[in-house]
Amino acid sequence: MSKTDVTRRGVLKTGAIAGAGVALPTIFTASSAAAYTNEPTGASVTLGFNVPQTGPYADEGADELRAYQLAVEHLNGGGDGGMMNTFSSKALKGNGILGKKVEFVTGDTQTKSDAARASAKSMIEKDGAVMITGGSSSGVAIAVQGLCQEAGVIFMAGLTHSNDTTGKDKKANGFRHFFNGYMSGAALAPVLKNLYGTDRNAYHLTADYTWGWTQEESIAAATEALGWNTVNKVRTPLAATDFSSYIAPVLNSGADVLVLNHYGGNMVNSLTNAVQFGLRDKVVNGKNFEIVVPLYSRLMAKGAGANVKGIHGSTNWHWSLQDDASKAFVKSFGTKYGFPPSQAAHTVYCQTLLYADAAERAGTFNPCGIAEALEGYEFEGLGNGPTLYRAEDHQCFKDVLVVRGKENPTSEFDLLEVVEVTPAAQVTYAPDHPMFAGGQLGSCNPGA
Amino acid sequence: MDAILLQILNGLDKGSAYALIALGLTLIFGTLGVVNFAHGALFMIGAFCAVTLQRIFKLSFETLDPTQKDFLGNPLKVKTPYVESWFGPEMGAAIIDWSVPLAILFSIPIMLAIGYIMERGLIKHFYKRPHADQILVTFGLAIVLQEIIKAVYGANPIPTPAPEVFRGSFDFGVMLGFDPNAIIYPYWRMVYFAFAAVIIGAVFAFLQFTTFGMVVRAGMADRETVGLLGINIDRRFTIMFGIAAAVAGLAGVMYAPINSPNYHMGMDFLVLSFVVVVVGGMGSLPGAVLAGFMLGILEAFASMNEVKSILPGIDQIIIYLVAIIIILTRPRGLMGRKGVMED
Amino acid sequence: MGILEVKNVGKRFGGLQALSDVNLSVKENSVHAIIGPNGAGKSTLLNCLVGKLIPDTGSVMFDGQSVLGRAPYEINQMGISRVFQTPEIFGDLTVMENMLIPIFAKRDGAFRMHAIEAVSSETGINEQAEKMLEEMNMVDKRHMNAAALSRGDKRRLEIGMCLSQEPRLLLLDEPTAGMARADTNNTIDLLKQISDERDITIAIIEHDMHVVFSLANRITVLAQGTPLVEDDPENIRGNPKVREAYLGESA
Amino acid sequence: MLGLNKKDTTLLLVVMALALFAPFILNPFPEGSSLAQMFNAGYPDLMQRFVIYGILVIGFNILFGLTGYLSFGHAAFLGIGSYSAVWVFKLIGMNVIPAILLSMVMAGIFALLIGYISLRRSGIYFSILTLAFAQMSYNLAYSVLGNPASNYNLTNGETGLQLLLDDPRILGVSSVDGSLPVTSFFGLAMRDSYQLEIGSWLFTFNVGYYLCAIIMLISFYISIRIFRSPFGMMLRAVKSNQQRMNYTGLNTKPYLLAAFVISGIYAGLAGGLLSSMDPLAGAERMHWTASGEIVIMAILGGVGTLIGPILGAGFNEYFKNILSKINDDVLHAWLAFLPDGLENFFVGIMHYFVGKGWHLTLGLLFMLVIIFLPGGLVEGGQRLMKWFSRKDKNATETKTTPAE
Repeated sequence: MSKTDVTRRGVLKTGAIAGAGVALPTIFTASSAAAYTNEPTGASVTLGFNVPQTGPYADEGADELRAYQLAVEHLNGGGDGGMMNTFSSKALKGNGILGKKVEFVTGDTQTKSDAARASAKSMIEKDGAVMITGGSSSGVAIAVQGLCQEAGVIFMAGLTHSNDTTGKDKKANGFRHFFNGYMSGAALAPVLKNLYGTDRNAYHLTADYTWGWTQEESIAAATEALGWNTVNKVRTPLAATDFSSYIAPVLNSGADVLVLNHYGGNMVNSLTNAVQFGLRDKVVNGKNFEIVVPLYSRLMAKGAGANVKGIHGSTNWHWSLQDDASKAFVKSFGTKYGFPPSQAAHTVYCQTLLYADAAERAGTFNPCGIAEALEGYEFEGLGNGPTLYRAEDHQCFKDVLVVRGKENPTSEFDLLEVVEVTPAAQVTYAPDHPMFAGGQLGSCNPGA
Repeated sequence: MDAILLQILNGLDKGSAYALIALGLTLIFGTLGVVNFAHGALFMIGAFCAVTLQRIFKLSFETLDPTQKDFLGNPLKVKTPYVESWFGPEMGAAIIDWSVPLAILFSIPIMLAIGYIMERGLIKHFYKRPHADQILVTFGLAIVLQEIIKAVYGANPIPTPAPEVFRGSFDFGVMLGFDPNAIIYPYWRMVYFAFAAVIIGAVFAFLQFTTFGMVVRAGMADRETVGLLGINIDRRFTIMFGIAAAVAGLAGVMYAPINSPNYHMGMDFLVLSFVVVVVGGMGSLPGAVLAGFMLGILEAFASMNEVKSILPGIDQIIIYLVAIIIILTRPRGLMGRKGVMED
Repeated sequence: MGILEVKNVGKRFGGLQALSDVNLSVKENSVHAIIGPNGAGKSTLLNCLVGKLIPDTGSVMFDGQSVLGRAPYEINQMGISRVFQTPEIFGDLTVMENMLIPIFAKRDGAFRMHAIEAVSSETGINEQAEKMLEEMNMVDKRHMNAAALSRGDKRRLEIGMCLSQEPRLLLLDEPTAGMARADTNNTIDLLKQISDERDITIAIIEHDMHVVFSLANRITVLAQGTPLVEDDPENIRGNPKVREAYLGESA
Repeated sequence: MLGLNKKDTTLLLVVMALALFAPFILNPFPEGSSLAQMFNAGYPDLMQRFVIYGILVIGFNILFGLTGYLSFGHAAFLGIGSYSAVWVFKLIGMNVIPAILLSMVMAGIFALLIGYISLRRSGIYFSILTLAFAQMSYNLAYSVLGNPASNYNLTNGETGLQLLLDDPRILGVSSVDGSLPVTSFFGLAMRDSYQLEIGSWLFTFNVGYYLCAIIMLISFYISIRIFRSPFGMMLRAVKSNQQRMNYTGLNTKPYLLAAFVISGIYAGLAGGLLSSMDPLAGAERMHWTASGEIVIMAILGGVGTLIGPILGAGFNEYFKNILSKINDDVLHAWLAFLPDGLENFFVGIMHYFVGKGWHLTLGLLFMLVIIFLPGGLVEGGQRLMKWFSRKDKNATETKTTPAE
C-alpha cells in the first residue's frame, strides 16, 4: 500500500506537524497556531446551522434553515437586506462578516442531545465552523451549548424555552434570543387575570422532562401570584400519544382551568384530546372551563387545527406584528419562500444577525471578543422592540407576545392573533431569581 | 369508584387501538409465520388515507379578494373547495366534515393493494429466512414508508377532525348516578370502541364461519398438511395479508381524529403492539385482543394520580413491567401455543 | 442388581395413564431392548430416564443413584448418553466440532469458562476426536457441516459423539427408524461392534423386530404403559402373550 | 502470532492497519474541495465513533452472532456505561481509566441481572424481555430518574448528564480558569490532536481516537480468541442445537449468561468510551431505536463473522453522519461540472435522499443488504472475491467454509 509513502513523502516535503488543537479548519494555512478555535484565515467564514431535520420537529428545523439561508444571503449583500435595514446597529455592511464571505454547513440534531453534539462536533472539527446555532428543544440546546463552551466556539441558541438554558445551565459562550418559561408565565398572568379573573383553580398537565418541569414551575408561580389555586400537577410521559387517561379526571377535580405544559406533538395531542372531551363546553364552579397553552408555535397551532380557537398562550414573535422590522422580515422571507416565517425562523435569523453584528463591532471572530460585544448590548429593530442582551446570563430581555387561536383564519398560516404585547420590563427578573439559580456562566473559552 | 370506571373506559379505548393493531400482526404471524415490523407503518398509512381524502375534498380553486390582504399586502387569494362549488356550500362543507368516516371506504382498496404488493413483492421472499431477517427487512420497510410519508406530508401532525356531530362528550356519570362530569367520554371514542369491536368480531366470524377462514385456520395449525391436500394455501395467505393490512389501515383511519396523524405514529405504536402480541401469546388471535384490552386498562390505571403518587413514574413503565411478569410466569404469553417463535 | 433400576414408575398426563407400575432392571454390559406397540409408553419411559419428564411415582436409580429431579445434562454427566430417533447433532458445526464438544463436556463438566485458549491448542482432545472419527469411518468428512451429512452418517456421528463420552449406559431411541435396509444393517453392525468391543450397557427402544432380535440379549415388552414380560429373546419370540399384544399387530 | 492461526493473524493485522491509518484512509480528498466536504470522514469525532461502535457491535456479535439470542435492548448497557463514566468524571476525576473500568463493571452487573431473568425464555420472548428492560431504563432515565428537583437525579433527564463547574471531582479539580477540565489519560488530553499537512491534504491524529482504536483492537483480539476457544464453540453449539447440548452433559444457561454478560460489558465499555471522548450521557442512547441500530449494524456487517461488526458499525456511522450533513448547496457544488439543467435535475432528485432524507437512504440501503446479502457486507466481499477468482478460472472449491 502506498499509505506509508504518503506519510514519508509528506514529512519530507513539509516536515510539518501542526500544533495541537481540537479543531481543524476548512482552509488550513500553514500559519502559526490559531489564536482561537477555527480562526478564519481565508476569504470566508463558516457558520454551523444545527437544526432538527428528522424527527418530530423536522418542519420547525426546516423553517429555521430557511431563515438561516436568508440571513446568510442578507449578510453577503444579497436580497433586500431584510431586518439588516431596520436593525439599530449599522455595523453590518452587506459584505459578509469582517469582509469575509459567509458560508455555512448544516447538520441534523434529530432532537437528540447525542446526535446534536455529534453533528456540532463535525461542524467544528471537520468544517471549521466558528459559530454553532440552531436547535428546537431545550435538551439539545443545553447539550450543544456545553459542547461549544468546551470547544471554544460561540453558540447562538435557536428555539429553546427552558429556564435552564440561561439559568442553571448557562454558559459563557452561549447566547439566547428566544424567551423562556418564566417570561411566558409573567406575560400570560396579567392577561389571564383580565380574562378569567383571580378566582380560578388550575390543573397542570406537564410533559415529564426538563422543559416541562421549568415551564410548569414558572406558570404555576405566576398564576398563584394572581391568586389562582393550583389543584394538581400531573406529569405525562414524553412518549404518550393519547392523553385521554390524563384529561378525563380533570373535570372531576374541581379545576376550571387546564394548563397544558406541552410542546410539539405532545401539545397537539393533549389539546386535541382535551377539546374532544368537550372540556371547553363545560361550566365548572359557575365559570366557563378554559385551557391555556403557555408556549405556542404556529406549527403546533397548525397541527391542532380548529382546536386552538380561542385558546391563549405566549410566543416570542408573530408575523402579523406591524412594526417596520417585522414587516421587513416577513416581506423578505415571504417573497423568497411564499409563506410567512415562524417564530423559530425569526429567532434564528435574529441570532445570526446579532452574531455577525457583534463580530463586526468587536473586529474579531474570537469568541471572547464576540461575547464581550454581546454582553449588555442594547438594540432594537429586530421585531421585538428595544432589547437587552443581559451580561449576567446571556438572555435577551424584550417584549413577549400573548396570542390567541384565531376564530376565523383567512389562510393556513393565519392561525394566531396577538392579544397583547407584554413589555420587557414586566417579564424581566433578577439574574439570581431562584428559578434560574444554581449555575455559573464560567469564563469565555476561545479554545485553542 | 367513578375514577375507576372512568379509567376502565379510557383503557377500553386505548385497548381498542392496541387490540386492532395486534390482531393484524397476529393474523400475519399466524398465517404466514412472518414477524411484520412494518405493521405500525400500515396503521400510519391508514391514518394518512384519512388525511389524503380530506385533502382531496379540500382541493380548491383560488379567487382574488381585493378587499382582504394577505401577509405580504397583496390581495388575498380566497380558496373555495371544488366540492363546495359543485354541491353547494352546505353540502360541500358536510362532505369535508365527514371525510374521516368516508375514508373508511377510501382506505380499504388502498390498504388491500398495499398489503398485496408488500406480500408479493417482499414478504414472500422471506418465508424461509430467519425471523431476525424478517424483522429487519420489515423494519427497513417501515423506515422507508414513514420517510416517504414525511417527504410528502411533512413532519408536523395534520389535524383530521371527526364529523361535527361526534365532537364533545357524553356524561356517563349522570346516567350512573354520579356527579355531573365525573365520568365523561367523547362520542368519537365510543365510536372507535364500537368500530374496533365490530372489526374484531368480523375477523373472528370470517375465520370461524367461512370456508376460506376454515382453510386459513387449518393452514395456521399445519401448513404442510393443508398444502398436501391440494389447496393453494399461499394465495389465501396473500389475501390474509391484505386483510391484516386493511385492519391496520382501518384502525389508523378511525384513529386520525383522536390524535392528529404524523409520520412517526406507526413507530410510536410498533413496540407497544409487539409487546401486546407477545403478552397475548404469539399466534393467538384471542390472546392478542385480550392482551390489547388488558394492557390498555392497566396503562389507564397507572396514569391515575393516586397510583402515581405511590409509585412515581409507574405510567412510564407499566406495560413493560406487566410484559416481563407475564412472560416469566406464563412462558408463552396469555394464550400462546407451544413451540412458536422459541428458537 | 442392574446398572439401571426402574421401580414402580407411573406417569399420568391429564386423563391418560401413560405409565403404571413399570419395573425394569438393565444389567451391566447387556443389550436390553424395550419393545411394544405404538402408545405403549416407550418414549414416555425413555423421557423419564433422561430427565425430560419426572414420573409421578416410583424411582429410577442409575448405578445406585437416583436420577429423578435431575436435569438432562446432569444425568448425562452421571454416565448416560442418549441417541435420538431423528439424529440430534450440531448441524451448523463441522463434523470435527461435533465430535469435540462431547469430549470437552466429559473433561470439563457442565460448564467451564474456557474462553482464551483456542480449540486447536487442546491437542489431547483433538486426538481423541480424531480417533473417534476414524472409528466411525468419517475422517474424510471432518470439515463438512454436519447438516450436510447423509442420514446414515448423521446417525453414525451421533452414536460416535455419545461413545466419545465413554458412557456407562447408551440409550437408543429407535435408532434405525426411517432408514433404508442397508443403512439399518450398517447400524446394527456398528452397534454390535460397540457392544462387543466396549465396556458398555446399551438400552434400546425399537420397533423393528429385525433390529431387536439381531442385537438384544434381554427384552422387555411394554403394553399399555406397563411391562408385559421381561425375558431372553428366544423366549419372547415364543411367548403367546407377546404375539397377541404386539407381534401379530406389527406383522 | 499471539496465539492466533495464520488467517486470524492476517485479519487482525488488517484491522490494525485500518485503525492506525484511519486518519489517512478516511480523508482521501484534499481540504476545501467539495468532495472533501461530502465524503471525508477523518475528523476526530467520527473516527472515534467508528471504533467505539465497532466495540459495541463486536460485543453484540458475541451474543447474537454466536448464540443466536437476539437482544433488542442492548442499548441499555451502552447507556448505563455512559452514565457511570460521567459520574466518575463528576465525582472522582477526569482520568478516563477509572471511568471506563466503572462503566464496564456497572454494565456487567446490570447484564448479569437482566440476563439472568431474560434468559429464562428464548426466541422472541427473550427479545421482548430485553426490549422491555431497556425501555423501562430509558423511560425512567428520561423522566423520574432525571428530575433535578428530586433526590434521585441520576441521569439529568432530557438534557443528559453533564459536567458542572461545581462538581466535587475529589481526585481532580472542579474547574480550570472558569472552564471544565478535560478528560485525559494520565495527563494526555483526549481532545488533543496533531495535524499533518501534505500538499492540500490535512490529516488529524487525535489522542482520544488512538486510545479508542487501541481498546478496539484489544476488544477485537479478545473476540477472535473467544470465537476460536472451546467457549465460543459451545456458544455456536447452543445456537445450533440446545437439545443436543443438554443431552451431552452441558448446561446451556451459564454459557448463555456468560455470553450475555460479556457482550453487556463490551457495550458498557463502548458507553464509557463515548463519555470519555465527550462527557455527556443522554437517555436516548437507551431508546429501543438505538438497540435496533445495534442489530442493524450487526446484520449489515455480517452476523457471526469476526470482521462484520466493524464493517457494519463503520458503514452505518459513516452514512449517518455524512448523509445528514449534505444540503442542496453542497450538492450543487459537487455537481457543478454538469450542465445547469442536468445539475438541477440531479440535485432535485438527490435532495430527497440527503440532509433531512438520510433516514430514507439508510432505510433503503439497509433493505437492499438484507434482501440481497443475507450474510451482510462480509458476504458481499466474499461474493466479489469469488467472482474475481472465477474470472481467474481457478475457482474449484465449493466447500462450505465455517463462518469467519
